[in-house]
Amino acid sequence: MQFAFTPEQEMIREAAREFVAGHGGADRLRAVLAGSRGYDPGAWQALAVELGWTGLAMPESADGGGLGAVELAILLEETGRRLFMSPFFATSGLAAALLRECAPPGQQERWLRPIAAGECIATAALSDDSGQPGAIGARFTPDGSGGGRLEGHASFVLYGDIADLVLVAARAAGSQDEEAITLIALPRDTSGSTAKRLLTMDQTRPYARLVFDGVRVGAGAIVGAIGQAGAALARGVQVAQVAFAAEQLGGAFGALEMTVEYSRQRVQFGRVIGSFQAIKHQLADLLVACEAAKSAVYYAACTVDEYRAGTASARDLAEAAALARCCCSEAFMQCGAHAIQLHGGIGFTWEHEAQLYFKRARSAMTYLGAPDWHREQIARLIGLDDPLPATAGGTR
Amino acid sequence: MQFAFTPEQEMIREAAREFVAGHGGADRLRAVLAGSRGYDPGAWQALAVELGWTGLAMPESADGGGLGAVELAILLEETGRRLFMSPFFATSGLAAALLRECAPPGQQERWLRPIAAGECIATAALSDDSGQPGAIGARFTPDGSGGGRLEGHASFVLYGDIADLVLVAARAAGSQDEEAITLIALPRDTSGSTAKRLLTMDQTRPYARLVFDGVRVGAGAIVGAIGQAGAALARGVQVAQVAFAAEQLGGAFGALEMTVEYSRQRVQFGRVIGSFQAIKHQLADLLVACEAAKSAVYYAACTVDEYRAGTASARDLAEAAALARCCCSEAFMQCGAHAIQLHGGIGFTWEHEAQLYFKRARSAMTYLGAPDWHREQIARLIGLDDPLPATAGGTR
Amino acid sequence: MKLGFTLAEEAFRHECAAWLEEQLSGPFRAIRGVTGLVACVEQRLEWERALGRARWSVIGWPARYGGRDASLAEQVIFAEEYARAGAPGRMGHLGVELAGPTILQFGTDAQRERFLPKIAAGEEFWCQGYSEPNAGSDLASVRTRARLEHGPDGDEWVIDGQKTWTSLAQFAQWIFVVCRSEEGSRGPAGLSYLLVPMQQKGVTIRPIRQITGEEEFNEIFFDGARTRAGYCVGRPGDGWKVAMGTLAFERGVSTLAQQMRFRNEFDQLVAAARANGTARDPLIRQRIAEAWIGLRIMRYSALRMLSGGREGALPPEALTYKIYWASWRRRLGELAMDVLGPAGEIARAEPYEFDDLPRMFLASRSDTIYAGTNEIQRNIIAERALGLPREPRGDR
Amino acid sequence: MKLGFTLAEEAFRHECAAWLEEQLSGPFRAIRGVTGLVACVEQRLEWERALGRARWSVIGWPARYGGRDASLAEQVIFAEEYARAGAPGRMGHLGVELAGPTILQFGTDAQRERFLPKIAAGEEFWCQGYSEPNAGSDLASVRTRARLEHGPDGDEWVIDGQKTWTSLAQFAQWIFVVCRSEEGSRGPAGLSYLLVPMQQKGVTIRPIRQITGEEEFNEIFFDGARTRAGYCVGRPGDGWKVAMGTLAFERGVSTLAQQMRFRNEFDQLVAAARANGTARDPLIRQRIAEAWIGLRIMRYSALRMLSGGREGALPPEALTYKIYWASWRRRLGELAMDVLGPAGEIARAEPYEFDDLPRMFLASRSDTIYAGTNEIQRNIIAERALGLPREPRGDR
Repeated sequence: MQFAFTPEQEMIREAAREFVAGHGGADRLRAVLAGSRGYDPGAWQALAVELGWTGLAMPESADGGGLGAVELAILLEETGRRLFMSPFFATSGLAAALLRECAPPGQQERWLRPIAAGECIATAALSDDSGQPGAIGARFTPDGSGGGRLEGHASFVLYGDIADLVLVAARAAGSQDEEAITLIALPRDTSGSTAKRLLTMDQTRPYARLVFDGVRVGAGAIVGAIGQAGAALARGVQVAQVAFAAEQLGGAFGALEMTVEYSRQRVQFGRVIGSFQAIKHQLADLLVACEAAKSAVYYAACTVDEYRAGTASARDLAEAAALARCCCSEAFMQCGAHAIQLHGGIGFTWEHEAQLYFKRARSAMTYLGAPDWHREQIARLIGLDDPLPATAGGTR
Repeated sequence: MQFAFTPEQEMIREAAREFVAGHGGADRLRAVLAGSRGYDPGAWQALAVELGWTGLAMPESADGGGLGAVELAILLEETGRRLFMSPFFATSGLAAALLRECAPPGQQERWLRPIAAGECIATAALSDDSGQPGAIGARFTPDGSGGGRLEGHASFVLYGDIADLVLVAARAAGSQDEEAITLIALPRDTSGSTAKRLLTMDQTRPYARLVFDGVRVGAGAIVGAIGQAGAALARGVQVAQVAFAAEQLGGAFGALEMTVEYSRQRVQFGRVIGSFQAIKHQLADLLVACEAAKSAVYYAACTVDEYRAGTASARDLAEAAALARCCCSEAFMQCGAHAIQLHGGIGFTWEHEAQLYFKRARSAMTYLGAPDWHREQIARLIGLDDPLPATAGGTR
Repeated sequence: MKLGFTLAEEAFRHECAAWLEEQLSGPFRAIRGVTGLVACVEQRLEWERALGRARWSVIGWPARYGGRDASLAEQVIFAEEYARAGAPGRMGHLGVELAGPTILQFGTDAQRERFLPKIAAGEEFWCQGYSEPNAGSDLASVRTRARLEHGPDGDEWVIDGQKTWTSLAQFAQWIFVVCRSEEGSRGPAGLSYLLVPMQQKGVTIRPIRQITGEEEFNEIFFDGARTRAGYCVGRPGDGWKVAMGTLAFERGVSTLAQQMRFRNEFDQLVAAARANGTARDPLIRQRIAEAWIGLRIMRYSALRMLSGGREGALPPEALTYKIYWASWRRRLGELAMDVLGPAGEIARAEPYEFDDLPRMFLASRSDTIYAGTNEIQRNIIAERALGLPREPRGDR
Repeated sequence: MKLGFTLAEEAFRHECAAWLEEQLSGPFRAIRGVTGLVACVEQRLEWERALGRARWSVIGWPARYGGRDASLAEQVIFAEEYARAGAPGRMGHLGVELAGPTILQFGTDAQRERFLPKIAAGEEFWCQGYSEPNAGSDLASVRTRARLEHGPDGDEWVIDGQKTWTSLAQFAQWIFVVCRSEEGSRGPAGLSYLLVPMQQKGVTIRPIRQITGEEEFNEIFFDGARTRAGYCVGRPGDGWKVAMGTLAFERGVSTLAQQMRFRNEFDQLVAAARANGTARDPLIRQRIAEAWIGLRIMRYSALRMLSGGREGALPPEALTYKIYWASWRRRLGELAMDVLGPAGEIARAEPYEFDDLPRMFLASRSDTIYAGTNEIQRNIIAERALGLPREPRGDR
């Protein structure tokens, strides 16, 4: 029981911060936003291949570094802190997590190895045009060959138009069984699959919409078994929620730090505005929310590691993930909103980072479930719907 | 269209403030709290008989002053401002409102006249032990003589143990018809009816619990017609909600004013605490809530007058009442809570008025419906449940 | 205190409605319902002139300057009918609501004769020169300088400096500018309120792109810009007093028109919630009801402000009005996004163009900043309405 | 960073659990589950002595003073098992958690030898003399005076003044008092931290009745009270530094015990919500989930605090801890009342005695006041964690 970062973890954070300072920052961000890719290939090469971040938290069986969810969370917190644009979360936070839960050992290495080597940008297509968690818009019909046919669509797919590999969650066509889900590993340029980049409010986290028009899926593209991915996918998404929460946490701290810095410089009424108690107290409340979120993220990351080691339960994982997402979504949204408010007019201009944090906070808040949805998961997990014990007394 | 107080209304307010200053205030309040009656008979005599407040807003047909709901709201705001303890709301705000809506002209004067004359303390028994609006715990069975038998209970009955007249809402025994409600005017000491004062968190607004054990109800005690009171009772309660909101409004302002005053006197860190921006801004937010509540109360009071004059609809009344209760419950609760917080330790002591305002705010908030309930009424009134027009386009 | 209208007032309502209907189903049908600030500019400028010709532009002004000496009730009625008819947003609002009333109250007869009829006629449009990059919340810190110079046609003010957050500058013939006219003066002393023509060599406009992607605001650079010595409102050095007076006009009849815009946004939100089923979600229902309450409160409070006298200090309901509506609309924007869900984050078209509700979400973030941030509003309320000590400046 | 325990630690857990079970099902079964602060005092004092005899009272202390030199993990385990077993609230907590650690860190060897073993053994109990009527938030303004006098048995401090909000004073043998020992000194300078025996003529206790009707706090009057010259902790004049050091101990292992009490309150609330059906209300579900999140966050943050080093300034997670739990519990109280509905406002018995949840609602209002109001906490966070300018005093 030691809930503090090890010196090695602190070193990883330092290195990540240095990398982001070099490859991220406001000017680089502007340049990436001005382009159409949504990331800087050179920076991605440095991150994925030279620094090996995509392999860092991968199992050694996939030629990964063997580190865990805590180290991955540190990296994502640091990239999130400066809104660093890259498919790192999509690849290592999301796709790799799904593969590790849904594909049996022996099968998963096939996909994980190129990811770990930094050679494969991967992502996942999980929801329909509503963007609501669990609302799947893709349908799969087995054809008896071990593969089958994929129809329908998926939206809100992070980097879905440039990813080398898209994990598509599909329901059995015509089935009412909510759990009859198949996970399909679809390579880029699969015939019948088209992807279109969406124009979104938050431009720092690009989504694509994918359409599947009679896509032929071979047996080798089925992750795990046909119609059996439901429970494992749910757990995989929970692992991904923790990674995503870490990225949000970084965004929250980044927005807060930028605002604190501005409030120390900006003079109005002959004083730096950070000397006004109303400003100080708002910033203090933001730090309270950020520190709570930080506790939640790293506890959840430890829980992921324990879950993988078999010393935490699936319920522990589900709760820790939902809790981290609630705290991080709200901390980031608050910090993003206050970044604009406390910067005043300037924070509201297109050129300023404040509005980028704000929009990113909003889109991140609803990705993979808004806080209300996560709270409802927690309400079920803590037993609000369990039957009352027969001996329970009535009301007073 | 003139939404400002007339000089006559300002005079009524001045007079009310003077009366409350003389007969209310912290010491008088303590004395009433120490006794068992829950009000000061001398002060009540002065209010009801000498000043004639119970008659002020009564129709001239009942020997009343013929003034309206705005004037009544002014009086209740001023008594509420100093937590003046008396059955004035129960009598003139609640019981009189129900009688005016539920009893036909010609019948109602019989009960209204003694109230207007200050000779009758009246109240209403509307809910069961849950205290939830519409949850009626009394059952009425007609006996064919025009009267019948009353069974069951009612709780949260303001001054129910000392009132001369209790208006009891009762459902038809065994009926599933939610609207089959009979309103019964039960005189004090009716055989079979017993009342017990409840010991409550807020001691400034005494409740009683009434038990009806085979109470014989004569035809003359039926207000309106048997089983027909539902809709009229609902409107009568809405009129009463407006009066009650006015009393809450006064409480909110009273708590705020006391706290502002304290923050101007109390020195910490060598400054009056009211000079700290964090305190100033909290107090400013309270004033925003109070002024909103004031707009709501007097608009609603005007609506009551218009409704009675036939120039506003029952829907207007329903909305204005729910709206006023939402705003006033929340403004009072906020002011009560901040009264304790900003007074610090002293506000938390039994001897201090701050905790009296706080407890009163809490009990008032849930009386005749908590804000959630009123908001749900508004959600229905503004048409959230209306069927979609057939021509409505789908989602995007 | 009464809410209804007289028969004469109802006849006036009919007159307004008939004229508006005739125009907006006839020559101006193309701009019915147009809300965007910089949409259909030419037709809307023509609409301003049509209003002027028919004397509907500034009905509350004296007849000699183009008004109708309309009563409060008539102004309320016109505002309601204007909105009900779907008449477009007023391109001339800065002249009609700010410059005009300021000149009417503080100007000389000569200034009134020169400027007011042209505003009323829709022949001259105005913009506002208050904020500067280092004087946003702190208007008393303006640095834009003005000095009197002898010129061939009499004395002239020569102006150098920079203003910012100036909306509609690209369509304005005139700007009212708060300048430092006494060299070496500090704070509110030594400022003057000048009326300056926009079409001259010394004035440069540079648009500011904002969070919504639109360019509504501008920076204005004064580089030896000139105006006549007689175009100073109030005495030289009294600019602060005049500028503060303008703030009061922001709490005038125009608030009713603003509310009608808010009502339109609210109706769109309700339609969206009903269409996508979120209107059945109990959490959303509560928030929609709360938004409705706020909308009604703004109306009631505006009627209170308008019914009260205009002399002397602003009453509390007026001091609390700005923070109330700004906070309300910010919450409305958040609610709109929660109703729309992730689908609301998808843009309608390049370049960065959104449907009304998401655009409102983004635009609303400036409401709590411009015309006095929420923080400044709370200071004002605490100091002016509650009499708490003033916040100390750091430079005195 | 890891969460699990070693086998040795699990063995330790077994040892704790076994001893607690033996005692609490045996000699101390009468006080199992007792939570009231002043309930079953005699048995709970005996329980403190039993803890001391078995060396379970202060396991983190050095063995020579009655502790076990327990590791952090062991302290966490003991706190968990203590709560799980339903062991009663610690009567000795002010000695165990505040006085003891202060003497351990700042005291002389002689003071340690004299006081620590008696605290560990449950033979001497302590109370805290910090706040005064005019020095609540502003501890640096204390006026209680101490002067050194020659006495027959050596020099003695003679103390005059008044302290307030002193809990458990009626059961304490000792009080630690912050006094002004240098005449004419102001602010933090010139204060001393004295250990004063309670049982002497110069010390008078007067109980304070509070919002709950209970008498938990006291006023303490010092009228020539005396203590030995050697019972000053730290040097005379260094009292401020010592007192501030104490605050850090409030963020120690004892937070875990506090959380277990909160967990108990939360469980009661959930039981009430399930019993009366409000657990099915979507609004209540969200708030219960949010409360659960807060409960878990407190645990995670406490583990972070405890895992971090104790040297130097408090880290941000420690600075934010107090306002987090205080605000959480205040919301929990409000939620409890909303779950109970109006029924929660009815008292259980005379005189003014409530069930646990309503009493918690009332008691929680002091959480955001004592030990540094929320306002003070926000100042501390803004100034120490975010480095914003200090709030100026008015008297310097």
